[in-house]
Amino acid sequence: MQLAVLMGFVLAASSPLLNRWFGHRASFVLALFPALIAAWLVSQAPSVFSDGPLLLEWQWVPSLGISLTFMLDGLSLLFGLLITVIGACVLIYAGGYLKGHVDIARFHLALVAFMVSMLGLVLADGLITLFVFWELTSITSYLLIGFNHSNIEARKSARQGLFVTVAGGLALMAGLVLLGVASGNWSLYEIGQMESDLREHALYTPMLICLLLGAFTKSAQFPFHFWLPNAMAAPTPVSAYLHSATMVKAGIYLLARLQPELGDTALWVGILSVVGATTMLTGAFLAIHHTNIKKLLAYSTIMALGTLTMLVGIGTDYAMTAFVTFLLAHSMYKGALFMVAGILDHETGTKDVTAMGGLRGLMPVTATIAFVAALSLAGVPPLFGFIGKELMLEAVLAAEGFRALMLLFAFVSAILTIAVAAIIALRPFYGRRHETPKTPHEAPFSMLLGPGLLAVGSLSLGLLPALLGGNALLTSAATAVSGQPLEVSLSLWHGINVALIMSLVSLGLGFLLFKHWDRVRSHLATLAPVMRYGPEAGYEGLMNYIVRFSEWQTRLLQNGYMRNYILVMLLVLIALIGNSILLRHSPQLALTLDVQFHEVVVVGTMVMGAIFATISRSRLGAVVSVGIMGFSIALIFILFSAPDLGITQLLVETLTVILLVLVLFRLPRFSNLSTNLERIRDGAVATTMGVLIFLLIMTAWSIDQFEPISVYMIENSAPLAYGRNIVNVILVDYRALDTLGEMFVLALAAIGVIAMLKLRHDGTVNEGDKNNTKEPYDG
Amino acid sequence: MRPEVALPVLLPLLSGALSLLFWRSRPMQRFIAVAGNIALLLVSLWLFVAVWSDGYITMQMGNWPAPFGITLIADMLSAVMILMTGIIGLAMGIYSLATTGRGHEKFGYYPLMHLLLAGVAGAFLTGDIFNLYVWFEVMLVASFALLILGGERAQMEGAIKYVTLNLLASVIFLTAVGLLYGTVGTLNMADIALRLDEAEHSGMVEVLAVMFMVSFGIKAAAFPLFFWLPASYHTPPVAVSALFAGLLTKVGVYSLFRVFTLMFDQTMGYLQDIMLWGAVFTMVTGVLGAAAQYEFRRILSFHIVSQIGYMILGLALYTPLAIAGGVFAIVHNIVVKTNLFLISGITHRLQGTYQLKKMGGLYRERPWLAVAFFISAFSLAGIPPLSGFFAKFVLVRAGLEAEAYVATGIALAVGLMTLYSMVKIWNEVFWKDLPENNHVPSPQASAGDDGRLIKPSLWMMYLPVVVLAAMSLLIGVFAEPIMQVMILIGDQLMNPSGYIEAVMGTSASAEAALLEPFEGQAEPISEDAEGNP
Amino acid sequence: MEPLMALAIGLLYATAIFMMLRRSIVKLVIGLLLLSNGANLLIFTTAGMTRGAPPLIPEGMLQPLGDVADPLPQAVVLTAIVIAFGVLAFAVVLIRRAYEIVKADDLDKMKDTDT
Amino acid sequence: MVKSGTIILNTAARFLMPLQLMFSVFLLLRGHDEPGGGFIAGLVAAGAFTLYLFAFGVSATKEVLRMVDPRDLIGVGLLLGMISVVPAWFMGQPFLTAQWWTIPVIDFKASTPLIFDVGVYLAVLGSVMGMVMALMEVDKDEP
Repeated sequence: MQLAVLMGFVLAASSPLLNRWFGHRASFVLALFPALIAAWLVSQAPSVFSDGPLLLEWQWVPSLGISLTFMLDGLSLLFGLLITVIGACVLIYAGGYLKGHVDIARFHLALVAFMVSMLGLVLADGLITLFVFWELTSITSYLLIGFNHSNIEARKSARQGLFVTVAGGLALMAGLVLLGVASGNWSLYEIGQMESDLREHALYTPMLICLLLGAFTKSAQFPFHFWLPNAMAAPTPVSAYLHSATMVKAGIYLLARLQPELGDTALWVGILSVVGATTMLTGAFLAIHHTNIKKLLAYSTIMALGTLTMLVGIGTDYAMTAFVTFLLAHSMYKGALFMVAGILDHETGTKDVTAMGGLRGLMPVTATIAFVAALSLAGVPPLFGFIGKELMLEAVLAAEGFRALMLLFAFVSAILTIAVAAIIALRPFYGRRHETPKTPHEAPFSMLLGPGLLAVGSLSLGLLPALLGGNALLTSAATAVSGQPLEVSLSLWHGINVALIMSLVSLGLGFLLFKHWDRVRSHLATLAPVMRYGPEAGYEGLMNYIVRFSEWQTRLLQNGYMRNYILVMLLVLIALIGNSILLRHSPQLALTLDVQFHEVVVVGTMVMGAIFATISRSRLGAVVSVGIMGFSIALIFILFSAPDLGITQLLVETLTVILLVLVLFRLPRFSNLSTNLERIRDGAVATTMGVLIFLLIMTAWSIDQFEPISVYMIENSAPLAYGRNIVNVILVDYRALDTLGEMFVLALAAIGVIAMLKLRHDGTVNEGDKNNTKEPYDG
Repeated sequence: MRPEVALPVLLPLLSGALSLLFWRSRPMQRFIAVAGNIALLLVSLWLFVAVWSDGYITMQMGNWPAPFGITLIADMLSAVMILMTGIIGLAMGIYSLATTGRGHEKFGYYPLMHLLLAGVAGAFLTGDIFNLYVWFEVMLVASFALLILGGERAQMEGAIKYVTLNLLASVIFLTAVGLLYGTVGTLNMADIALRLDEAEHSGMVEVLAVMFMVSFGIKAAAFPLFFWLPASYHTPPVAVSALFAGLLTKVGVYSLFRVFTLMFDQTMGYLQDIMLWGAVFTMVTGVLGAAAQYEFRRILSFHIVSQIGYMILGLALYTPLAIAGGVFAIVHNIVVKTNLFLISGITHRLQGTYQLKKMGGLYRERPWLAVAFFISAFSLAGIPPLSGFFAKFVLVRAGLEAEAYVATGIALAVGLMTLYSMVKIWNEVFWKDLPENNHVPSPQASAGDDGRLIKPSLWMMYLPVVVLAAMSLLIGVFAEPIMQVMILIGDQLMNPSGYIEAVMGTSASAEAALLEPFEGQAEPISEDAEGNP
Repeated sequence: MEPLMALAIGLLYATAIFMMLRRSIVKLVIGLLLLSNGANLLIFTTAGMTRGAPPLIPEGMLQPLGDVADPLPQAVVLTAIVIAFGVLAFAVVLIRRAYEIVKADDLDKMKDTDT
Repeated sequence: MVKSGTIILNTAARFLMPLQLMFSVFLLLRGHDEPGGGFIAGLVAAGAFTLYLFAFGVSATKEVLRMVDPRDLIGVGLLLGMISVVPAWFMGQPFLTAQWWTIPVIDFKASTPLIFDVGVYLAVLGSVMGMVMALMEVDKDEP
């Protein structure tokens, strides 16, 4: 199975080839892949139902506890089937939708890669593998949202979606690592088998918050919901697949997956219920603002995602049943509706529902599909959506915490949703015929196949819930979510109860809303100024703020003033050294002064040279002072038993002075550039550094704990190295490697100098190479 | 006698010397350049395999026992770093063939490159603190010369900062070495480690640790010592930028790892917090620095700083796993950052500018380049399953295990900001259509150097890019063997006794044997000396 | 002697740093020169200074006569002097070229690459 | 900067240069036993040529060097340094292990450290000359 998933990536990568070979039929060929996986999943279903989770072990990075093991239980089976079946539908649909598009190969590549990632995500057993696939879905969806990348909106939306989901992904990563650290286990299956209760772990709260952040961003929960409508910049097949059926449900999947181990605490129930309910209402409310059919659907998807989150939060057996049922129902009708929206867009050239009308006659099949799916969305019997909605309402009624709030929100959302469903199903197809940018006609078969199948599914599952093992599948899934055995048996008719009454009332009110939709919308438009302060504005503001802050920070730190750079570095050094030697420890001073007069004179000359070099106002004066200092140093070396050093210093100093004279000759006089305050500041820094150096030298000198290694060198210089000048023996034998490096340093400096001087003047210098007689460097 | 531990240093020195000798002949130089790089890669592979199978490999240069002579030693960390040097060296060698102008070739581009590699390799392999200084200088002076090659105004301005601030670091380093010798009387790092453990004046030990930290911190471009990097890295020819970005700062990081695990482990209690916050601020300031930029290489330069923060974070957490993560980050970053610079070079060649606003349309035009950039950029941002993800994951895990929650959280957030910049580049350069006002690039602008390009041999530029991108992907997919190497490194660094034994162990007895006969002789002489005057 | 030297070296470092913090490039380079001289002297001093006993072995002998100055710091300083010279030469020429381009001996006019 | 010096400088340079060069070789050869060695000798030799350079200018100095570009000196010097590293390898010893041979006729002790020191000498000479000559040349071009 892992191989199948990994092969999927290979298949994705080879889709350009397939497109070349099979032309526009490549979609069908690619669709075979999810179909095969779906078949495999179905074949495994009986054993999963009877024997529990199926584990397919595969190692990846065992030293980090990362395995590529797959776990197939009811939940992943349900999700897996959704991904593959809808995936196959969408691939075929996309083949029609994007027929002849130049980038169709890239589209296939990204879509198949996404599908495989999503499959990996729901099948993964390892915490980190789950995360890997999670991020892969973010990345592939980025590519898919930005598919029309010439369009700036598409680019922006893609980036926004990526940031929100990846930001959540990072929180998720932290959460998963915390989970792994807290449980000592990196496998979901084994964490499920653990004795100890993670809910009592000290890290429970941070872990949970991180995980929830990940799930909420991915599943577009309030206040992170804004990216989803923007993601509608993607081609419609992408919206149908990612933004209704699969990717946005990844967060929901994660919540369901973790609910047995982490759920059922006050924190969990509280956050999930409130956030879920709020999202539900927000989505439903915002949906009726829009006339863009895709945005309408996107907001209604947000509403559904909120519902699902809320159900996981409630956490009762009833809620679990409702959860799996609603999930399945929503995926089917929303997928179908998106594809219908795509057909309308494709055939009419507009996405605005108010610009369409009377299309029923021209597109009968589409109209039927839309009608069936919308009825399911509205929760009208005998469609599957009705069962889902009934169960949801009943679960809310039976909830323990926040019942009133959730009930209110659910009821209002139901009304709004019904209005939305009516808008989609009725508005384009009935009423007066509008002129549209393109002349519409019925969509090709490839585009009708997918939505048709899904609509039929909604209908047949509603009429015969037990069909095709639906009960068994949902039982198994609900069991996985709740963590204990659960029996799901669905039926259309639950008797007359509160839920049914609520449904009926909402149906009526919803239809009323639909009738007056245009007027309601104009009223809502007056709210527009308020709506500007949504979370999206927060996101934009944050992004702008970061850029402004970064500009400010760069101006502050990377300000271009060299002296500031040096000053900062020195201050760091001074602070650290001072703290160590003066505050944390103390220097060691042994002030025994044993000097002779001529030595004092030499040292004094050296110091005077240095000081004059500092205060001299003329360049020549500075150079001469430096020279005096250098020669005094040479004298010190000679006085204190270092003849080689003395000679070297003397020669080097001579050359240095020559160099300085040669170069400084061309430069202007020193001018007084700094203010007095700066001088005082710099003087203070310099003095502090000087004092510290003094203390350090005294301390290092007075430490006499170890015998220096040079004792060995002195002893062996003549016997073993055949040399009597020990310094030279060290240079060419003991530490010849240093000298080797040093030669190269000098040579490198010479090359650098020659290149620096001549590269620009090349051609004017007699180099024997006449090819380079022009001056390419002046500019 | 294990030549493989010295050859990674000696071979580039030799090819550098040879190519200096043949400075008149361009074909010869180009030949030596590539041949030398291939040889270096082979030797580094040899060393890696040898260290993997045999453990520490040492060589006492000149056959003088440690701690008297200079020791070259390769542990796993050195071997990995050398391997990376070999890989990057060859990549750069091939890339340079296509991008280096005649003037540059004539004035020592190839020898400079080889000697830079030699300096880097020397720094990775030496076991002697002053020798480390020497290799640092080799590397630095080579980089100075490479930086100014071409002599444009921006290069000069960048170079002045680069040179001065790096020299300041060198002087701090040298001062520390001097004080260190005055304190413990030895230069061999393993010996220093032994003696520092016994040192009575712990204040001095701490001061030394601090000085090394600041000095290497400057070289590694850590906060708040990084100023030289964003000021200069975007100015030289792009191949040079790439080489610098890939290897140079990492030498500073390597030295931090080496010195603080081997010599100054006893000061870590106090310095850990400082380092941790340094790492955090490095990450944040670097990544924020990039957010406001719209110049390709400048963005990348700031990201170097930010990534350095990750590496130092690994050291600051100071657990075996964290060290492993830090080294993983180094390896990953070498591959990816070099590659991003190389890609910026190709885009520059194609569109004649580094300004993102003026570029565009490459996704459609150059899909393979887009793929390579995509992999590298998203790897840098730590997106799985690319190399950067594992580096980040290991660090995050180590950070959470060490209960450094704030630092870990910031590290994660920095990953997001990295993504911000990378997506910015992707959107502007690859997705956006080419702006109307961009004219077709002139070859004059394309190499940034002397305008007399050899035929635009794009494949020579593509080859390293594709290989490095594939490496980033493969490091991620086959993370297990690499992780084992990293874990071994973590173990080795956190238990320096193996290193010390490898250097001192066998030769400690040899030292005794060698010293013995002379002690007999030396004593009467010294008595004589005392009696005489 | 060492305390006196320590004082002198401290002064050398102080003057060097003061010079490096100026805006003139020339002063900056002179500062670097002072600093590297200071570092060399520091190495030489911390290891201890000895009068009149260079680390040489008289002809025909295997050991020096009596205690000699520690040769290792000398070798190290010698290496450091030469390296410093190379680097300084480079830096000096660099400021010359930079001056040709910028036409001013003022570091504040060289911040185009940063901002 | 300096095109040609005074008569005294010219004369001094003409006579001093051979002496200085000889002295530098002397310093080089005795360096292993007495103060001296490759660095010092190389610097002295470079001083000699620099003096000549100041006295007679770049082109005259180039003639004295007889088409030997300083860069050649650097290359040869570095190569000699590298060559001295290798012989030990053939003896199965670590790189840079000193090897001593006595040349029979003149009873001269040749060794890898000596080769190394000669390498240092040439590299130092070449480097310093390269820098100074480049500077002077450029100065000459830009009066």
